[in-house]
Parts: sequence; C-alpha cells; structure tokens
Amino acid sequence: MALKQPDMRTALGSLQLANPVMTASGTFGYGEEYGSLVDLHRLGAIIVKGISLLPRQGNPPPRIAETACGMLNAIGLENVGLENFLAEKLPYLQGIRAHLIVNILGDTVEDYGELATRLDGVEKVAAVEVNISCPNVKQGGVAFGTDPDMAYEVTKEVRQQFSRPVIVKLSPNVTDIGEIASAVESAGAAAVSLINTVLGMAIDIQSCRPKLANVFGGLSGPAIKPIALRMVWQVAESVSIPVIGIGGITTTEDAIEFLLAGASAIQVGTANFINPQAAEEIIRGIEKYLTEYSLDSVQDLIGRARHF
Amino acid sequence: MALKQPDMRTALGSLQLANPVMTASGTFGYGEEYGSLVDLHRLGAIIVKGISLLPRQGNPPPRIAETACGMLNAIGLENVGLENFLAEKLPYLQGIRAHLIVNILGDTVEDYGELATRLDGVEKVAAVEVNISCPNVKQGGVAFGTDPDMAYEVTKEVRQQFSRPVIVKLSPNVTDIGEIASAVESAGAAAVSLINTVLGMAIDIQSCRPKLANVFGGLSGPAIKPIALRMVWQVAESVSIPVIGIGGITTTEDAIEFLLAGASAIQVGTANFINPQAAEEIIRGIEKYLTEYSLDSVQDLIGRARHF
Amino acid sequence: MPVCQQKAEIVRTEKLSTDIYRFTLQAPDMASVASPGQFIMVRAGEGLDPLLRRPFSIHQVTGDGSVRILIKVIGKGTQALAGLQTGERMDVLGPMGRGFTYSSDQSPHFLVGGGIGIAPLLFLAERLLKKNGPDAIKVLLGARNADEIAILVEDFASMGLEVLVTTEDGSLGNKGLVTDILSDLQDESAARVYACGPHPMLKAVVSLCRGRNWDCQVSLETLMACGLAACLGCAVLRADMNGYVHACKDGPVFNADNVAWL
Amino acid sequence: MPVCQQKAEIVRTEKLSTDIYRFTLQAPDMASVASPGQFIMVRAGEGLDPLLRRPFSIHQVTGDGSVRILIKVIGKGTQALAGLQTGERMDVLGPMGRGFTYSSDQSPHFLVGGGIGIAPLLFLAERLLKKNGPDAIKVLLGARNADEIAILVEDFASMGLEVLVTTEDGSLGNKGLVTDILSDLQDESAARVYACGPHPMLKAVVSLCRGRNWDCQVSLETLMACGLAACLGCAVLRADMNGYVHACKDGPVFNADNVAWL
Ligand SMILES: Cc1cc2nc3c(=O)[nH]c(=O)nc-3n(C[C@H](O)[C@H](O)[C@H](O)COP(=O)(O)OP(=O)(O)OC[C@H]3O[C@@H](n4cnc5c(N)ncnc54)[C@H](O)[C@@H]3O)c2cc1C
Ligand SMILES: Cc1cc2nc3c(=O)[nH]c(=O)nc-3n(C[C@H](O)[C@H](O)[C@H](O)COP(=O)(O)OP(=O)(O)OC[C@H]3O[C@@H](n4cnc5c(N)ncnc54)[C@H](O)[C@@H]3O)c2cc1C
Ligand SMILES: Cc1cc2nc3c(=O)[nH]c(=O)nc-3n(C[C@H](O)[C@H](O)[C@H](O)COP(=O)(O)O)c2cc1C
Ligand SMILES: Cc1cc2nc3c(=O)[nH]c(=O)nc-3n(C[C@H](O)[C@H](O)[C@H](O)COP(=O)(O)O)c2cc1C
Ligand code: FES
Ligand code: FES
Repeated sequence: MALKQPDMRTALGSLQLANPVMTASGTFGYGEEYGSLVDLHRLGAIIVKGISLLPRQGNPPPRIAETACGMLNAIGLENVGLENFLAEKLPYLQGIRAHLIVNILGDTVEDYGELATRLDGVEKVAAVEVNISCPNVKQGGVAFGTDPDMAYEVTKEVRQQFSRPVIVKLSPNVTDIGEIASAVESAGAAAVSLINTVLGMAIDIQSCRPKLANVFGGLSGPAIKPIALRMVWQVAESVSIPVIGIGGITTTEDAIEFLLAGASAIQVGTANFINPQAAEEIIRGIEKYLTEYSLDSVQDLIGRARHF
Repeated sequence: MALKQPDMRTALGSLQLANPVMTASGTFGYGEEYGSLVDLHRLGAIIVKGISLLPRQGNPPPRIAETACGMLNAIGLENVGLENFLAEKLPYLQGIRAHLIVNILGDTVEDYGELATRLDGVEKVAAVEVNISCPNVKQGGVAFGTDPDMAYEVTKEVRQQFSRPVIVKLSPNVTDIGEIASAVESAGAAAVSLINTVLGMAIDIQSCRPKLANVFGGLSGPAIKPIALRMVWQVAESVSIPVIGIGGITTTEDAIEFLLAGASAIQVGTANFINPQAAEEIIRGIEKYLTEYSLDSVQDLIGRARHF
Repeated sequence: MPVCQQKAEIVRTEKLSTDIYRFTLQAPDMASVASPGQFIMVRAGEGLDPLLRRPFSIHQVTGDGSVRILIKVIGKGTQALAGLQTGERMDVLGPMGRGFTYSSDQSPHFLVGGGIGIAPLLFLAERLLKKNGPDAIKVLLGARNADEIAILVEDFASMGLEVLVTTEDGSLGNKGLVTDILSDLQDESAARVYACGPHPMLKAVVSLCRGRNWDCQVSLETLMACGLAACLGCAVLRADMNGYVHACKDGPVFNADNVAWL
Repeated sequence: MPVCQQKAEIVRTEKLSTDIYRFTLQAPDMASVASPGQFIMVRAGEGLDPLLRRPFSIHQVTGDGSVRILIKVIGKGTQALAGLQTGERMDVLGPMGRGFTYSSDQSPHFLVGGGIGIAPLLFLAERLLKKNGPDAIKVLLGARNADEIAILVEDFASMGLEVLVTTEDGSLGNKGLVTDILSDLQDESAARVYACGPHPMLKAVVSLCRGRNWDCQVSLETLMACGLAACLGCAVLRADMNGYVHACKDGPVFNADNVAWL
C-alpha cells in the first residue's frame, strides 16, 4: 500500500494532467529556456509567456524590483506575437511530453477571439489560459478582470472560437473575486486559475522616483501566498469548475496548502527564477507527502481542509 | 543650514503633529504596554486598539500565524469597550505628551455614531480613526469599507457627532480604493489612513486545517508594503485631504517611500512587535535623511516622487 | 516589572543533544529582575524572514548577570538561532509574563517537566531550594529518550534534588511517561505541582492533581507576536469558557483552575 | 551553452578591500564551458529574503575546475554573501549570457575597467593573452582609491601585461578617471576596446571610441530576476530605439553600437 505509487493525475475539464504541477505564464519563458535545467517531460503542463496577436515591445526599464519576500514586475506583456510563437517557439514544445497551455492577452474582446480562432486545433495546444488582467482599451483601459460583465464577454468569445478547454486567469485586484469567477464559469470556462499579480509599487528614496519606469507593477512571490490561498478558498466555494492555485508557491508545503484549500492543480511562478528545479521538486514532494499520509491519490487532498 | 534641525511637523486637518510617525491601531495596545521600551512622548501620535461600545472577547485561538515577511491575525477586535477604556486606559495616556487618536469600530452606523458622541470633547482625544473594515451587520455583514455608500454613511454620522478631526481608515480589499476615499472625503473626513490588513489565510498541512480558528485573517507586515504604497499613491491622487500611509513600514526607508508617494504622515504597525523602538528610530531616521538631503521640512518630502 | 530590549552577547553555547542547545547570554538587567516561569522574546536574525520574535522560557539566571535559555530546533527560527556562536549577539526582549508563584511552606513541591518543557523548571528549582530544603522538592522529568535529557537530569541532581526520570524508550530512568511516576507518588495531601511540557502531558497532570486536590500551576505555550500584551494573539480560553486570558501577560504560568482544558 | 545549477563549495575566500571579496568556487562543469564576460546567478542564502538571485561576472576560471567571482558589498544580498566562509556552499546557476568576442589579430586591445567592473576583465585578459602576445594588450583600470584595486592591479601585472591605473583620490596611479588615460593613448587605428564599469564611465568610453572609430564592447548591468531569458526583466533599449534586447541573453556584453546611449 505505502509501496504503491500514489496517483498524481488531475483534470481540468476534459484535459487530463499527469500531475497537478504546472509552470506559470511569464515565469518560464517558452519552456526552452529551462530545457537544460528541468526535465520538462515531467511537468503537468507548461504555460507559456502571454501571447498577443502582434509582437509587443513591452515597457521601458527598469521593469522589475525586489521587495520583501517578493518582486514587482512591469514587463508590459512583451512577447513575440502569435506568428513568431507558432513558427519559432511551438516546434520545440511539440517535442515535449508535458501538455502545452497557451496564455493569451488582447486589447479588445475581438483580439481574444481572433487569438482563440487561430490557436484552435493547432497541434499540441491543449488549452488556452485567458489573461483577463489586461486593460480593455475600448472601455477606457479598465482591466477585463475587474468587471464581471467584461470578464463574461471575453470568456464567452474565446469559448466560442476554441474547442478545447478554456482556462480563465483571474486578477486579485478586485473586491469580490468569487463574483468574477462565477461570471466566467457561466460563460463556459472549463477552469479558473488564480491569482495573477497584485498591483503594487516601490520608490527609490535616493532618486525620489518610482523604482519601475511604469510606476505600478505586479507583486509576486511568497509575500502574496496568503492572499492567493484565501482567494482560491473563496473561489472554490463559489464555482464548481476546477480551480488552479497560483501565488508564491515555492515549496511542496505551499503547493499542498493550495490543494487542501480546493485547488485541483497549481502553478509555480516566481520560484522558477530562484530555483529552476522548484516545479520538479514539488512533484516529487507531493508524491512523498501522499505516501507518508498513505493517501492513494492527489484527489484525496483537493479541498480536504474545507471539511474539518 | 545643515546644522539647523529640520522641521518635522505635519498636519491632519486641524490636528498638528510634532512629527509624522504614529503607532498603528492594534499593534501598540493602549500605549502603556510599550511604556518601558519607548519614549512615548516622542511619537507623533498614539492610536489605540480599536474600541467598540461594549467589550469584545474576540476570536478563539489560534489567532495569529506567521507568513513570508508577514503575519496573519484574526484577533476578532477583542477590546475592553468604551467604558473601561475611558476609566482604565485613558488616564495613563493623558499623561503622555504625544497626541491620542482613538480607533473606533461598530456593527452599525448607529454604533459608530454613539461612539463618536461619547468621545466628543473627551480630554486628550485629539481625533478618531474610523475602522470601516468591519462587517455591517445590518447589510448582511458586508464590510462598510468595501462599499462607497456605506463608507459615506458611517463617515457622515461620525462627522456629525464628533467635533475634532475624523480620520477614516480604508480597507485594501477593494477594486478601487480611490473611489472609497473620495466617498469619505465628501462625507467630511479630515484625513484617510490606509491600508488596513489584506485578507488572507494559511493552512497547516499536518492537521489539514486552516491555521487560524477564524479561517481568514488580516495580512500585515513587510510583505504588503508594495500594495500599501501603491494604494497610497492612488488615493493621494483621488483626494485632496491628507493621506496617512500604513503597511509594512519597518525602517526609515519604508517610511520615506510613503511620504514621497504622497502620505502626510505614516503609521508603524507590525514592526512594533519585532522592534519596539521602530517608531522612534524612524523619527530620528527621517530627521537624518532631511539633513543629509539638506531639506528644511518633512513637507518637502510629501508627494515628491509624484512629479519627476 | 520593566521589560527591556537589548542585543545580549552570547557568552557560552552548549549542544545538549541532537536538537537542543543552551545559550548563556550576558544580560544583567534581565537577570536581576527575572523570576521563574517568565520568558524572553528573541529575534531570529536581522532579516525580515522569519519575521516574528520567538518566545523562550528563562532556563537559569546566574549571579554574574547572565540569563540562560534552552532552544530546541523546530523550524526556521530555532534553526537560525541554533547556528549562533559564542561572541555573537542575540536581540532579546524581556523578561515577560507572570511566572510561577511559590513560597516557603511545609507542603511537598513536585516539579513536572516533559521534553523542552523542562527549561523553566531549573530556574524554579533553584529559587524553590532557597525557600524550602531539598527534601521538600521532587523533580519529575520525562522525555523521548536519554539523549534529550541526560545533561538536564545532571543539572537538577547536582543541586542535591531527588530526580525521577522517565523516557518513552526506556533509555534512561523508567520506561513510560512522566505522568506515570507522578501518579505513583503516594497520595500526599496539599502537594504543590509545577508543570511544563506538551499539552497532552499537562492535561494528564491537571486531571491527576484535581483527583488529589493538589495545587497545580502550568506553563502554557501559545503563538505569540509581541509578548507585550499588545497584539492579543496569545489568547487562552478561561476556565469559565467566558472570554480569554493572555499567555504573555496573565501567563505563561496559570493556576490550572483558571484556564479551560478541552 | 548549457546552463547548470549546483551548490558549489567555496574553496577559498579573500578580502581584497574594505568591501570587496573574492570567492573561489569548485565548479568544474561551469569552468569548462565559461567564456569571458559571462556571469552566474548566485542565491544569497537559503531564506526567502532576499528572494532573487544576484548576478556576478565570472572573474577567473582555473585549470582545476574552479570559478572565481568578485563581490562588492552593496546591499543585503552581497552583505549576506560576503559572510560566507571557505567550506560553505554557494547555490550558483550558470554560466549565462553572451560574453566578449575576441580573436587573434594585429590590432591593439584595450581593457578598460572601472571599480567592480574590473571583475570580468581578468578572465578576458587571460584568454586574450593566449591568442595575442602581451604587447598587444593594455589594461586600463580606474577606482575610487588604491584600497579598491591594489590587489587586482597586481593580478594583471603578474601576467606580464601593461597596466595603467587611475584613482579618484590619486592614492594609486594617476589622479583622475580611467577615461582620461584612455583618451591620452595616441590615436591608434583599429584598436579594440573592452569596457566594464559604471554607466557614466561606459558612456564616456563609448563616445571616445566613436570619435576614433575604435571597436567597442561594453558589459552592461541591469536588474535581473532569472538570468535565463525567461522573465524579460533585463531589457536594454536598442540603438534604433525600436524595442529592447535582453542583458542576460543578448548580453551582458554588447557591441556599443547595438544599444542606445541616452
Ligand atoms: C511562553 C513560551 C515559552 C517557551 N519556551 C521555550 C523554551 O524554553 N525552549 C524552546 O525550545 N522552546 C520554547 N517555546 C517554544 C518556542 O517558542 C517555539 O519552539 C519556537 O517559537 C519555534 O519557532 P520556529 O521558527 O523554529 O518554528 P516554526 O514552526 O517555523 O515557527 C512558526 C511560528 O510559529 C510559532 N511557534 C511554533 N511552535 C511554537 C510553540 N511551541 N510555542 C509558541 N510558538 C510557536 C513561532 O514562534 C513562529 O511564530 C516556548 C514557547 C512559549 C510560548
Ligand atoms: C551581468 C552582471 C554582472 C555583475 N557582476 C558583478 C561582479 O562581478 N561583482 C559585483 O560585485 N557585482 C556585480 N554585479 C552587480 C551585482 O549583481 C549587484 O551589486 C548585486 O546584485 C547587489 O545586490 P544587493 O542585494 O547587495 O543590493 P540591493 O540593492 O539590496 O539589491 C536589490 C536588488 O537590486 C539588484 N541590484 C542592485 N544593484 C544591482 C546592479 N548593479 N546590477 C544588477 N542588479 C542590481 C539586486 O540583484 C536585487 O535584485 C553584476 C551585475 C550584472 C547585471
Ligand atoms: C516576470 C513575470 C511575468 C509574468 N507574465 C505573465 C503573463 O504574461 N501572463 C500572465 O497571465 N501572468 C503573468 N505573470 C503572473 C504569473 O503567471 C503568476 O500569476 C504570478 O506571478 C503569481 O504567481 P507567483 O507568485 O508564483 O509568481 C507574470 C509574473 C512575473 C513575475
Ligand atoms: C494584531 C493586529 C491587530 C490589529 N488591530 C487593528 C484594530 O483594532 N483596528 C484597526 O483599524 N487596525 C488594526 N490592525 C491593522 C493595523 O493597524 C495596520 O493597519 C495593518 O497591520 C498594516 O500595517 P502593518 O503592516 O505596519 O502592520 C491590526 C493589525 C494587527 C497585526
Ligand atoms: S503575544 Fe501579543 S498579546 Fe500576548
Ligand atoms: S534576467 Fe530574466 S530575462 Fe533577463
């Protein structure tokens, strides 16, 4: 019994994962960057840097700043654009056994729709993760993810154009994240992933200027874990689709906290920068934990802390 | 010039402070607890633990949990109640030169109103700080601070009953904190203070239970500083009344970041637990910084990072 | 009692077992006012993580103004502290809390300690010894194995006190729990019990004392952020279930009858 | 080149000045593939604060598979690293980035280093020396004072290279800036300049080289989170102002003509 390997499989709608550990968008490049350091085949899934229809240059530097147990980033969604992604980045990923999930972003509902259309049916693209933390230019730049109706619209549009699972990635910068989650669920999302970064800033007291050229940036890393865990708990309560936990996950313990809170899978983000082996170590760590507590399957952990 | 002591005075409406450094509610007891460790007379102001009309027992333990560069608390607003505060705690504070600001909390708008009425004109009470992060029991427990209208109501009520400056303490758990700040400004707040704790949680993976008996708790400490600083920046943009910066302030550098972002004063919270001398050290540190940069007054720092 | 904060120099470090260390700190101000059962709050390093101070009972106080603490390695805070060397400094705050109440009387005094809970009892034994002769005092110590307490047993014995030892693996003293030997003691009336150790042990001691009408004081461990009665994080349910007392101010030592035992 | 991660043992630590330390790490895999101008990402302690790895240029590589880095104490990360002792381990990731391009040719090679920017030039000098004789190479070093570079000057000199030194306080070599001696060099055509140091110095060097049509490579410092071309945090504005290159992948060494100098 204790000798038998625990079952690590988990599901995001119709997408079956060999294990619940994925790498978060924007923290793992296009996978290849980590090829010499990580056994990519072992990962539950690889989520690539957010892709837009056209290439984006991103924000001027400085783009990052370290904070207490965290970091701020204002990369500005720099990416190679859909064409280059398909031509230059996809082939490498097609050689990797791990699932590929493409994170997409746009300025308008139409952008998201076109990205979904062009990615639909592309070999190896197992799912899309819709980053709705981006500003909606047609709505005066309010982020799609901060308004239930806009979040619903984007999700519905992508859902109509894309036949595989649609994961919607939620922004934590809202009063009631459960409300947004319900909206995207009703629009047909197969799963929700959370959290994206928390809006923050830092100031250099020598130069008396914001440390980031963009003034504001997204806070990530261990500092935000308690906030992310709370939101996962809330969202798992308000939706019935699978929840993917993200936010400061650095160790096995962190990952298990999210599973116990109700997450069906987790993503490792900033930790990839500090310890490229983090995701792999967490996969092994969860297996070890299940064995120690003589649990047969990772499914036995999901939401376990909710019924005490 | 460099020899001349810099002017550390700052103002919150009609309330003049000798310096911009205060101790945050709930992290400094009723002042007396720190009497043997801190020169209380030196502080810009002391803000006492939140007071309700009647004594409160607070939440069952565990009430706190340590997190990465932060801590969670779910004290449950335990306090001695107004009567005992006036009879047992106030006399000691009346012997302290630093200003006294009373943090108040209630279940209903009426509660806040009565607290204001009974505190109005009480000797030594220089101002009240209204904690609107509390649930409004008449509105199904939604926090006053998450809805502009409720925030407006509470502020207006207190303003009418209390003749000295009314400071309203904002919750960070909202989509648009600037909107709440504007609402309380229009209701007559003399100043706003922010941020209160960020809602979070932690789970014990041995017992598979939330670490806090209350499940959710408030995240404080260095981890939340980038979020607090961003919100202070946003609020300083949306209101014209003074802003008081709170959130993870542990060192002089931290305090100066908040002043540069637009805060007219700051509060030291969780840092009091780790280093009781933190507030005093920050007062000296700001003086030193002003002298080094040969600035005459702390007023020269306020908002300086905004116009670069 | 005035609480003071200082960066105390470590004048001696001892490794008592695989995971227990003893530090001797030069802290005259604390040494002069400390009483048995009180504790100090120690900062685990200069950094922001771990953030909070860690509470440790005062283990011993010497005439030359030094304060001793025992540290058992549990997590990252104690891990960091265990690495400190003689000559380095510890940022300490204290002494804090209400300790044991003891007086000179005829009644037998039983000091019952389990594991690291033995820490405050050495200090108590020394003070108790001054007030009452060695004959009135019995020290009951329990641990997982000999490694954990061998040296501590010596410390008590060298004071001329009767020390009864139990270990779970029988590697020292009787095999079993410290509560076993406590219950073996013939029912002396009006005995005074001073207990510190894991919660289950304390519960057992308390119920045993109640059965015999023994006066029982226990030192409790709770999570603590400040140690100064400011954060209210260290709540302990009252015996009457109506509200809370606070371990850092009303305790950590409580009369067993004043707190709830669920 | 394959990047590898390892906990490399520190086989030697040297304090070169008040705030500059040199560490020799046993890291054969890195040593065998590293080239001058590349860097490694070092973790500053086990904890979560400071969180990010710190980038350091490869200062030297020895035949017996060790890698050297120079660390100047700036903030909490370098502070923590400076405290490491021989026998302890450093969690390192690398080698990373694109280093200097150099070949064997007739043109004079000027290595221009300011302050801690001297670090990668020793490695470069050794490799250049193999390709071209010592006569073709001039080393120009600048620092605040003698304390900062005395030992480094020795290291270059002992290789039989001509070393020209300037210090701001004149305590070693000429008083002034390293760019002064660079401009004093008689206008040799087709010289190749390899520069590393503070941004103002690099700007001066670049404009000087442009005036003389000298080929100029610069090693740039930017904030970095990953060093792996994954976070895109290390953006550097292109010369054509149209988009960014990334210091950890396209650099840290760039041909001066490929990046913007604002
Ligand atoms: C009044 C009092 C006296 C104590 N005396 C001693 C002593 O003499 N020797 C000794 O070795 N230990 C003693 N302890 C326990 C000691 O404080 C903890 O073992 C220590 O805080 C663990 O810190 P950590 O970082 O290693 O563990 P972690 O688990 O990483 O700590 C995480 C958080 O939980 C808290 N925590 C964890 N375990 C405990 C605990 N048992 N009690 C209180 N807080 C805890 C920590 O302070 C920290 O805030 C005492 C505790 C109290 C309350
Ligand atoms: C490619 C490259 C090579 C370098 N080579 C060396 C070397 O050989 N020797 C040496 O002493 N230093 C070198 N540096 C600079 C070194 O990385 C910084 O001094 C160090 O990161 C400062 O960390 P800290 O925690 O002490 O300072 P802090 O100011 O506390 O660091 C805060 C944050 O800012 C970053 N940071 C601060 N200064 C710099 C800087 N100048 N460049 C990049 N990031 C910085 C830190 O990495 C950290 O993320 C190099 C930097 C780069 C980019
Ligand atoms: C440098 C950086 C770039 C990121 N880029 C993206 C992105 O392109 N799309 C996206 O949805 N999230 C992006 N994120 C957010 C992360 O995927 C993740 O949601 C967030 O960092 C919280 O997780 P963590 O604390 O584990 O990093 C980025 C985060 C970082 C630090
Ligand atoms: C233990 C604890 C108790 C608190 N109690 C109160 C309170 O009673 N009223 C209030 O308005 N804020 C309370 N706060 C919030 C703080 O005043 C402050 O807004 C918050 O902790 C953020 O600042 P910091 O990061 O410096 O601690 C409390 C915070 C802590 C940690
Ligand atoms: S530990 Fe803060 S009140 Fe007791
Ligand atoms: S440092 Fe992350 S991409 Fe260059």
